[in-house]
Amino acid sequence: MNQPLFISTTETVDPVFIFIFGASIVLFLAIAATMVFFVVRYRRSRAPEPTSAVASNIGLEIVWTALPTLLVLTMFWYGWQGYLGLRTVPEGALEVTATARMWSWNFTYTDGRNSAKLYVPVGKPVQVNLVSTDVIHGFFIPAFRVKRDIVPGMKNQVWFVADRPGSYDLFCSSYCGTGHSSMVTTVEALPAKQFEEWLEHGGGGEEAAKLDGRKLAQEKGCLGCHSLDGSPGVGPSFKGLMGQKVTVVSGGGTREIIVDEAYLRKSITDPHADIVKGFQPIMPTLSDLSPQQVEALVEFIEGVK
Amino acid sequence: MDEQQHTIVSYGTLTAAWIALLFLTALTVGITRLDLGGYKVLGALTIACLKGGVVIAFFMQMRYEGRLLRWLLFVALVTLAIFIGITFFDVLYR
Amino acid sequence: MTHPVHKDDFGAKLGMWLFLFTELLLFGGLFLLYAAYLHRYPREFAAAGKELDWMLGTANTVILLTSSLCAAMSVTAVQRGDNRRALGLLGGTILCAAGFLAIKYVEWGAKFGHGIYPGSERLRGGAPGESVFFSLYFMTTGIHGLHVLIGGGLLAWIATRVRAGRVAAGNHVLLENGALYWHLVDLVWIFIFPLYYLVL
Amino acid sequence: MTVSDHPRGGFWSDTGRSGLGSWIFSTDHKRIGLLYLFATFGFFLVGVVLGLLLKFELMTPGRTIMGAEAYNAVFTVHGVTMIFLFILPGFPGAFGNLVMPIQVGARDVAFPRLNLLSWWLYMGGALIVLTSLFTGNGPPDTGWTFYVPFSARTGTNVSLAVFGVFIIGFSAILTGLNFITTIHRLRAEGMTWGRLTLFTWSLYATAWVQILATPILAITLVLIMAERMLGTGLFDPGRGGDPLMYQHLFWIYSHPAVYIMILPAMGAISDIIPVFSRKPVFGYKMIAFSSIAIAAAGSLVWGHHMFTSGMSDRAVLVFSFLTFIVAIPSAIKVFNWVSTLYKGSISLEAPMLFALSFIILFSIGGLTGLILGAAATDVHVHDTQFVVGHFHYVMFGGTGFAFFAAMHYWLPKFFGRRYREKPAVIAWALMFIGFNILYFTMKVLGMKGMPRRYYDYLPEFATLNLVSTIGSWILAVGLVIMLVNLIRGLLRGEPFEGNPWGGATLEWSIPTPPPTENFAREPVVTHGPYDFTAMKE
Ligand code: HEA
Ligand code: HEA
Ligand code: HEC
Ligand code: CUA
Ligand SMILES: [Cu+2]
Repeated sequence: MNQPLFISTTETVDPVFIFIFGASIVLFLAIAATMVFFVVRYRRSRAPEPTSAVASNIGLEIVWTALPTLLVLTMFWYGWQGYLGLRTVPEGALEVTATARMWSWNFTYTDGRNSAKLYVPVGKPVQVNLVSTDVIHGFFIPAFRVKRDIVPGMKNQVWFVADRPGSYDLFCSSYCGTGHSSMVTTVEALPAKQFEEWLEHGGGGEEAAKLDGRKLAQEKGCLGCHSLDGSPGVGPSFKGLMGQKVTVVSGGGTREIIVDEAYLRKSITDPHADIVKGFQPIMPTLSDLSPQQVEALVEFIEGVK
Repeated sequence: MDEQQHTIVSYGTLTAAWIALLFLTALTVGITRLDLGGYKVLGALTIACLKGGVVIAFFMQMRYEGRLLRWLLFVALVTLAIFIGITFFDVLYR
Repeated sequence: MTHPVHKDDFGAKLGMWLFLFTELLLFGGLFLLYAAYLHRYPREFAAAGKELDWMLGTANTVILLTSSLCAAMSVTAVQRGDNRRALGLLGGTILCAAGFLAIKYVEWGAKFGHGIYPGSERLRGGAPGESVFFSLYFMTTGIHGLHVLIGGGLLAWIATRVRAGRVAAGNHVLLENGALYWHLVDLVWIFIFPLYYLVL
Repeated sequence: MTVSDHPRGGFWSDTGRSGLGSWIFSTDHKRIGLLYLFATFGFFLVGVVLGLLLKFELMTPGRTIMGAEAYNAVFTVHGVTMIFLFILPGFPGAFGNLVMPIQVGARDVAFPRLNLLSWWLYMGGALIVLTSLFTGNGPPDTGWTFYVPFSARTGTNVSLAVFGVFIIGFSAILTGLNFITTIHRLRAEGMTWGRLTLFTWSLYATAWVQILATPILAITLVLIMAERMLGTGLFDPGRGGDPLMYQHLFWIYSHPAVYIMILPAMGAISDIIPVFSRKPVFGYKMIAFSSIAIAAAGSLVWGHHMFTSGMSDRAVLVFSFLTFIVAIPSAIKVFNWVSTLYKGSISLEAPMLFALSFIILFSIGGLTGLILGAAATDVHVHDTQFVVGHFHYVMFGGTGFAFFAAMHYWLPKFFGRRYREKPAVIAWALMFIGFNILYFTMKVLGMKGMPRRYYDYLPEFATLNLVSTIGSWILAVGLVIMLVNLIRGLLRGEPFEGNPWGGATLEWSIPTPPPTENFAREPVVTHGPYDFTAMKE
């Protein structure tokens, strides 16, 4: 195989860190040491009167203006070069689309496959196209030193390459509301072979042919707001929802209803029709849900006892 | 201290400035009725700056002020220009 | 308290100018947005700009220029000790301010009548740049209109002082500062006018 | 309190009036300065308690004491309080008002009534901000940056909070124009520009930033309110708006604002260090000039907050470059301060300890700023705890510690009583240690990838967060000791007269506490601010 020439993002950024940290530590220690030395040497008990009244020294001033200037310009240039490395996507990168919504991730691969975790092959650069359906989110993988905001209406992208198989944290870095800190998932780097397999068979039956409501709820982000264990979240918990009596606000008035299938269906397809009392009308309308998927979700919610 | 003298700007000077302003207004309206493409913005803004200059110099009496105020005004305008200018490094090249 | 009457006309004027700088930058923020969005939506801006009535805009420009002339002349009048004329001129300025606002009212009314106002159905449905243009238009002229209102009120208050003789030759920095504020309102309009009514 | 047997006279008593009215309607710059001091410091305590709550929540992963919604509200209110209610108005409002007019040899600021209006506007705005916490749909939860589109759509009480901040902006503008006019017009005879104190120079630079940057904040906030209440859609991507334009406008103000925070602090440090070294400050001109340079260059770098936002790469290049340029005048200042110590006669009293630790903490904060300024490294640490560490070092370690230094240095002058030295030193030591434990760990956490504004975190971050939380408690103990000592000292401490530190600037030449109009007759200045030999003769 003809390997494209590229350096991984981690290898691009780390030397810049080392350089700036190194220079900073040296400078800092020098300043702190000089300061402490002066304080000790010229403390009043030892030096009751000042022994010099020099108030300036042009030579010194020039030196300590010029040297930092050179130093910071080097830092700037080095940092900029590294940034260019992060921005230049190697040719032949695998494209994945990351869709962020409050407060969940969904990754779409070229063949239309979806997943809630980001699966990537080891050793092959991946370009992630970033799409937001609501507010600004941030795509952040510390292990690969990459981050990019996901701004609605903008086409942002990042690239990275995993050089070892493993599971790496993926965070939402840009504050996006209540569930911000739960917008966490992982990058699963699989050896190339295994990745191909996953793409074809959904990673060995993990993705069943039949629509799995729970998995769907996970993928579509329902579980970002609705818990399964009765604990309160941004939205009402799914636990024991079916058959419950709830108070909803619709069109200004409140009324009580018993949750049934029709109500669940309506809540999912038209979330703003009835707002459960005590909650904000923030549930997104997921227009990309197929009728089958809605049914699967309803069935799943019914089953959460 | 300094700059305490008060200049009296004559009615004539003010009226002349006003006539110049009306003339420039007519000019802007005139040229923007023509089809000049992108130069329209440039032309209209140039005239607007001229008009602004007249207002500042005569109505606001900057012509008769000392150096300090002129400098400060210059600083303020440059600041605004820079704010807009640097933002365009993003707007133009995105 | 017993502050000795410490009079520093130049200091007062300096303070006023500094305040005017802040006003300049306040509108500067709006012009910044205008510039950026004009660059992005030249065509939509052009189309939307055509819906503004340039004749009303021109009329308002002339009115404001005239009001500024009156304000500037009233300073001259006071300096020459002619407080009565100064009062008349200030009256002229305030009258112009009222006329300006009346025309603005008509203009805005017409826009509202066509279903054009921030967040209106029509703008929500229209081209993206259109909504941006009109929102900017309403914000800019709205804030400017507020300044006209404040400036008019300020000058009216100063007029009462002129009338009471508290502002007179040699002691007229208050009037000068009021006039400066008014000229700033004019200055801002000088830029609003071509950008919104004419350029496109 | 036994004030009667107390020699405190001066502006405390010679106004003729008494009671609350004599304070909140006073146009005396010293009274207004103290009003600012009490108000800003009060809000600082509110913010500090909120900060403590944040750290408490982060002590363990998952929910510790509050849920996500509460946490988001708390860090927003913490940020807004600290920035808009404490640190921005704090230094100019309190110490600028207290000492600057005396330092230039004036009886008061140029527009005393406007000065009072500033304080009222500030209090009004602050009360509106506080009201927003208890009304509507609960406290704002947007972060102090109010980023759209989130801030345009969240149901919480953002509009009111934003309105309060808008009012506070006016107060800052009025203070700024007042100070500039004062410095230009009211300098005493002989007080040339070259004899101004460095604190005055720094306030001059600050005032320019206040005047030229604050209006941009004002318009930005108006636009947010319009976005929420009128549906203007100027930043709504669905209708052609661009969220990044909001970020530009916000940072055009808010980056220069960080120099509003640090410049007066640097000025105070430049005044304190020479006094406690008995030596003229090293490189007066360079320090004065670098204040202006920081203000000027600092106005051009706002885009470094947007490196990952999707702004054009060319803009990243420009903003990163300019950001490094600002570091140079800061470096000059640090080198000059340290050189001032050389061959001096250094006395380590409380103000000096705070001043020296300012240099250390500000350097750490500033040097981590370089990591943020370099485009490649910022990508990794942006929006992580590293940034949180950076700005607490510069804001709390920098401005905060300088504020404490100024309190120990100047307040005895105005209260006419002294605090006790030993508890002050103990408090300083505890705070210095606690501070570093608290915030250094945050930087490490950020390097490891823990994002900011996270109320919950992965188990791998648990140990460091626990350490950091413990640091916050040490800091808290130090702070409480410092406060108790200061308050006790200033109210009932030993009275004193004269010039305890041997300062050569004008404020030390007038009676303690200063009389209402400062100078019995207008002073004639014959020597520079740090000319200690001239003073002795
Ligand atoms: C008092 C406030 C203050 C000050 C003074 C500074 C000073 C600096 N700041 Fe900071 N900053 C903030 C407050 C402040 N900052 C805040 C509040 C935020 C976050 C806002 C938010 O998102 O909520 C922030 C965020 C922030 C970012 C964005 C980070 C991100 O979100 O990704 C950046 C990026 O460039 C940055 C850079 C700098 C730099 C280069 C300086 C420089 O001015 C520092 C200069 C100082 C030194 C360099 C050290 C002293 C010098 C020496 C020890 C000598 C040796 C030095 C050399 C040879 C260079 N800051
Ligand atoms: C001047 C500014 C300033 C100061 C001094 C502080 C001080 C502190 N801040 Fe600050 N902080 C900000 C400005 C400041 N902060 C800003 C701008 C943000 C960003 C907000 C945002 O993201 O939008 C922020 C965010 C922020 C976060 C990040 C939230 C997140 O991203 O998840 C955290 C987390 O730990 C934190 C903690 C603290 C702590 C522990 C203190 C400590 O220093 C507090 C020390 C004090 C104590 C430990 C208490 C001791 C005192 C008492 C107990 C007093 C007793 C009471 C009375 C007498 C009434 N702050
Ligand atoms: C942004 C958060 C959010 C997401 C994502 C979300 N919801 Fe909701 N949901 C809410 C909130 C808030 C409510 C209560 C207010 C309302 O009724 O609209 C709610 C209400 C509901 C209800 C009615 C519950 C009751 O007690 O009556 C159902 C059913 C529901 N959601 C299903 C779903 C499904 C299925 C998904 C995923 C496809 C989903 N939600 C995604 C926030 C969310
Ligand atoms: Cu999504 Cu934070
Ligand atoms: Cu910044």
